[in-house]
Amino acid sequence: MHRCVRIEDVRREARDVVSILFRDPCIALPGQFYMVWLPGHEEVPMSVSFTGMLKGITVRAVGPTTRALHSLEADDRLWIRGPYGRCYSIRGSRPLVVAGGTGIASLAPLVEEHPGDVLTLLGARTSEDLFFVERLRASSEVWVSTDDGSEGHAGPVTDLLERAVEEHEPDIVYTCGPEAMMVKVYAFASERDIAVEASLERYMKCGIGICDSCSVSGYRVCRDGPVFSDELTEIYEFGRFRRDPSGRRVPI
Amino acid sequence: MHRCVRIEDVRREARDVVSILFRDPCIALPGQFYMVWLPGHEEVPMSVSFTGMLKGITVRAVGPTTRALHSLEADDRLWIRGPYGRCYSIRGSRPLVVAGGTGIASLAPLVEEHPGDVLTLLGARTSEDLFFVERLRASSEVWVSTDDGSEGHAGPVTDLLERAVEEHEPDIVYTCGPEAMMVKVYAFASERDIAVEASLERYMKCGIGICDSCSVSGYRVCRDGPVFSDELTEIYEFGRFRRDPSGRRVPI
Amino acid sequence: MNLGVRLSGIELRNPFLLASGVLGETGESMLRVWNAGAGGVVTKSIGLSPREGYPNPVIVVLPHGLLNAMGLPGPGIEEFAEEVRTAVEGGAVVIGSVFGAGPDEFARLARRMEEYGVSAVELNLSCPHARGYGMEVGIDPEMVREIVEAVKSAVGIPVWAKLTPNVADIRPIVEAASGADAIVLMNTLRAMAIDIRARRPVLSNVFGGYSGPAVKPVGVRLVYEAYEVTDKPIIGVGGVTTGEDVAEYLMAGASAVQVGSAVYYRGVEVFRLLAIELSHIMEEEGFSTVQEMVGLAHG
Amino acid sequence: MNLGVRLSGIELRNPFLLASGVLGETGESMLRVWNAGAGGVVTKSIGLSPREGYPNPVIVVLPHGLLNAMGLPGPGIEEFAEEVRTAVEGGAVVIGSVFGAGPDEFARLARRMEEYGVSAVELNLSCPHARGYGMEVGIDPEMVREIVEAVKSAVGIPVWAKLTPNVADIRPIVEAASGADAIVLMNTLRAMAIDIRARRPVLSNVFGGYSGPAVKPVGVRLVYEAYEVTDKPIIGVGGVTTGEDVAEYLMAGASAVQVGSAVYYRGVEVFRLLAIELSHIMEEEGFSTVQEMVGLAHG
Ligand SMILES: Cc1cc2nc3c(=O)[nH]c(=O)nc-3n(C[C@H](O)[C@H](O)[C@H](O)COP(=O)(O)OP(=O)(O)OC[C@H]3O[C@@H](n4cnc5c(N)ncnc54)[C@H](O)[C@@H]3O)c2cc1C
Ligand SMILES: Cc1cc2nc3c(=O)[nH]c(=O)nc-3n(C[C@H](O)[C@H](O)[C@H](O)COP(=O)(O)OP(=O)(O)OC[C@H]3O[C@@H](n4cnc5c(N)ncnc54)[C@H](O)[C@@H]3O)c2cc1C
Ligand SMILES: Cc1cc2nc3c(=O)[nH]c(=O)nc-3n(C[C@H](O)[C@H](O)[C@H](O)COP(=O)(O)O)c2cc1C
Ligand SMILES: Cc1cc2nc3c(=O)[nH]c(=O)nc-3n(C[C@H](O)[C@H](O)[C@H](O)COP(=O)(O)O)c2cc1C
Ligand code: FES
Ligand code: FES
Repeated sequence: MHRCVRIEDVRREARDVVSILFRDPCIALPGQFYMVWLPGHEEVPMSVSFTGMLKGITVRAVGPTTRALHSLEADDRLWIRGPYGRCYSIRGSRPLVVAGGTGIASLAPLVEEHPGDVLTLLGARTSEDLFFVERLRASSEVWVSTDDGSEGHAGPVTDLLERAVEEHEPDIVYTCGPEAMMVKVYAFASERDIAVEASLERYMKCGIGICDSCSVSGYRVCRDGPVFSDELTEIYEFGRFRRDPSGRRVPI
Repeated sequence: MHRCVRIEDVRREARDVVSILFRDPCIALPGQFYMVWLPGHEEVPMSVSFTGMLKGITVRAVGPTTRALHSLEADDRLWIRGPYGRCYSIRGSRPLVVAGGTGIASLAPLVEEHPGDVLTLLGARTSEDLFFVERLRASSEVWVSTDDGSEGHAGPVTDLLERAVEEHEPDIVYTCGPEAMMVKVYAFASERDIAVEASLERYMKCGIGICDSCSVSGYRVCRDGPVFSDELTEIYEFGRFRRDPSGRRVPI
Repeated sequence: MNLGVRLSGIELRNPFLLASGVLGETGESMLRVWNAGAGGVVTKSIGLSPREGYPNPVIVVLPHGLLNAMGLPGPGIEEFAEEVRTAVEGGAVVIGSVFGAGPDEFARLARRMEEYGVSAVELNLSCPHARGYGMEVGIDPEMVREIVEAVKSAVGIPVWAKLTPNVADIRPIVEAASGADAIVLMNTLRAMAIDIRARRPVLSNVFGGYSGPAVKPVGVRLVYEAYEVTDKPIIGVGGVTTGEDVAEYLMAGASAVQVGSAVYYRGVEVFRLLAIELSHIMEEEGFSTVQEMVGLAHG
Repeated sequence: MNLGVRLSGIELRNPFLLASGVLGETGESMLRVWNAGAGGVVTKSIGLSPREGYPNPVIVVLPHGLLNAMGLPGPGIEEFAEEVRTAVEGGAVVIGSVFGAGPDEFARLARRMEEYGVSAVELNLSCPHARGYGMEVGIDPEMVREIVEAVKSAVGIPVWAKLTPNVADIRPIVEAASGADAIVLMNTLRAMAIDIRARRPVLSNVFGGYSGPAVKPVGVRLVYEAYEVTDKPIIGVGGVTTGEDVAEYLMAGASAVQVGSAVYYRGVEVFRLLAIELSHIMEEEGFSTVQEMVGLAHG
């Protein structure tokens, strides 16, 4: 069954992004996700974006369910189960975090909790889509890029990799965001023998590792992931295709 | 489900009484009972007669099931559930224990565990029916009576009450045995304002307080008892009638 | 919080009744359950003549519920008079449960229960019968209809029909039973347990009825289905253990619930605990009467 | 300890198969389960055309089991070829599960599965059909018989008939299905869950199938009943979580078991754990083959 939690706070983070904060006594680790249900709507996976006393999720409005989540206010109720899945491991002393778009939702608590000297690369479409910048600056160095150049570097966040590796000399790379971006980050770091942890997204139904809907090359994103590391070499589907709700392959 | 235990030892205690010892990690307190099952036979209630590392029951052969239990040997298996029911409370500093027949099975571990200065009155039909005398002597004073006078006082064990109260000055009386005997003990002690704990027997089916077959005046012997104290005044049926397996009243 | 409900014309101080077969064989036990706070007590199902029931073992405590095959023990309807009277005279709201082989037996038994002063009679339509493979009377809609009609014309008190979950589709059975004043769902699920070291079934009767927390999702489903095909009040039974369970049954469509196995899990105090828990939920969720919650999950 | 069994002509290295609908939708997951030690893997039930299934929520984690209403999602039999082939080429013993509206559809689907190289085909006779109230095909003995016959004459590989527990009496259904090479019992129990704060059923489909530890006593009962009316091997399903559960099903009359929900409870490692646990029990209880335990509880 779901736990029904009362919303303590809703924060507008960017044009179409809100954070929803609530009290949940369960332990939630960076990289894990909740299955979130608003009765009358679909249940959807959402990364844990706040892991403290107040837990939270950070939602980009992209369709009917996420729009419904955007209509929530403090004191409304939300139904959750989880947190599920494998978290990021805390390793290395000079981590590089590479986030694209909403991917920063799952990485932000990692940046906060990681004891190393963190450099965060944060990419977004425009300055209006950027969020968590202040939050991240409190515990790491942050380099920003936007596709349209409205803030920071103009271009994809992966443009910053070269310089980041040179200047920061990372011993671990964490990444979450559009899969094409993560594939680039993974290739870049692998060439340089730097370990990578990437958080994947697939269509989720059960969230608990039994329905096979989120599986990639025999790994369940909901239970063996969403954070993968060494397994990425075996995950043929990484960057190539995903499956629709019927299990058919769709190119990425 | 039952726990299947291996019998460590079988001891012949008297003509038609054996003790069966087995290892059971559960805590068992004096006055509690197991539901004991030998597949192919009925499941029956048996008091816990040994409460140490080795648990045990002490069985008088009175019918088909108890005779089947008598055929068991070391290394055979036995199926048990429980221990169930309310135990004797450990109170008073000069307890008097009054046992008739197999009633000593449930009282023996109490005698051993009670920190007070215990006097045990032990009644049996003949000297051949007496058992646990040495065991009891190790931790209490023991007065014996037999109906035929073959050992100790000749007559019912209740004949010893008067002297026991005078000499021992008990502050609590524990009793288990034939109900007519317990009624006498209870009346005798109550007149003298001494608290009594008596262990009742009724036909048991579930052993867990739901089937009502063992109930006496609204108290379930299997769960509210088998040891009763103050409730005895309310238990109209005490010494008067019991119920057969169909729930019909039968005089005692 | 007022937890009172009106059920088939009977006023109950709360919607938690003792389920049949649990502590309902002796008058004083029924009274004890009443005094512990039950809204009413259903007696053990009683037949015409005394029955000892099956030999032990008759119960298995399973990890998620209870399995029983008592074999409908009971003193028979004549001797049972005294037990009912003890409970009724003690002030309890008593519902007399009966089982029989067919309409006539049910009617005779119900009439005696009425004489004894029960507030309603509950028909246990889950006992084995001869017609068709030795299955339960309650799987045959025609038999159900006949029994309900026979009893309705035999007594003046409300008649409750208690149905079995062991059917492919409960709806035709509910429809067949809708001549009754209330539908009680459900009896136990047919099940069994084998002791692998004994290499045999544990129950002397091999098969038994499964109850307790494990079966609640089946009971809730049956109540929900029944609610869509009958206007008669429904009484939910099966795994009710906490106030949340009560609320779930109410929202599925039950007007009241019965509590059996939870007497094992939480003791006779369960009735008092349910009242506290349900009141708490009602306060939090903004309900002021139990009735407001009935059927809410049907949207 | 040799755990091998021979089942409807197929040699299995152990009697623990992956149940249909659990990690059986992608070839690589099936291979992973096979490599984790399963004796065989049953695919997700596949129909003729692609289906997305019901919208989320499709699963509820209940205190004693799982409730699901996936709505039979799947890519359809044509696209599924690739998944089966991946598993078969990887060396797995694959059983192809199919569902259809009637005998012809089942036969067509089974033939395709045979072409893809499965070792046996399993007929999921628990999907909804039109005739009679929208209940499952598997509650109608005539329909069961027709489907089994149609598939038997369409394919050369063994045919397994998977039955639903949602019937009043399993025996006539087992008899109707006995043209198959094995009987699989059981699918899930029809059940539901209501969220009392949401005031509505949790599953988008309202009703779902109940599985996991809670339902084991019902599954064991069905296998025991089936064993008394058929000579065909029986495959036990429902709540198998530990080696003890396996032994219980074997003694009830199953020749092998399937494992679904336990993949949630114990992970994919469950197959390796079951092998350890069953071996241990066999050693302690003096069995040297799995076959020796089959049906022992029938005395
Ligand atoms: C592990 C994981 C963590 C996620 N974390 C976040 C997060 O922190 N913030 C955030 O905004 N989004 C996150 N998402 C994505 C989020 O689940 C989808 O955006 C959301 O489900 C869209 O629902 P919708 O009805 O609004 O849109 P729709 O119009 O239904 O779909 C829009 C997109 O969302 C995808 N989607 C829809 N339902 C699901 C589902 N059940 N599982 C996976 N994808 C789905 C669709 O495939 C489509 O690509 C995460 C997804 C996963 C798998
Ligand atoms: C709480 C309790 C503790 C007991 N402790 C002991 C003990 O330590 N040692 C001992 O020898 N006996 C003890 N008994 C009695 C023992 O249970 C019976 O002697 C036994 O059940 C007889 O079974 P049978 O088949 O051999 O005899 P039967 O011929 O079946 O019956 C003989 C007598 O035992 C009674 N009896 C049979 N079955 C039951 C049952 N299920 N519940 C209660 N009584 C039953 C009968 O009513 C009859 O009076 C205890 C009983 C109870 C209720
Ligand atoms: C020990 C026991 C005896 C029962 N006897 C009866 C009975 O005589 N008549 C009846 O209608 N139901 C009987 N039942 C079924 C209960 O009344 C109830 O329908 C079932 O147990 C489900 O509810 P629960 O989960 O709260 O126990 C019995 C149940 C148990 C556990
Ligand atoms: C998520 C899920 C999906 C299922 N899908 C199917 C299916 O497609 N076909 C089928 O025959 N059974 C399906 N089942 C039923 C299982 O195969 C099995 O019969 C049932 O779950 C009982 O076994 P268990 O208790 O081990 O899970 C499904 C079960 C679950 C939990
Ligand atoms: S969502 Fe079901 S297996 Fe991952
Ligand atoms: S033996 Fe069932 S209530 Fe005591």
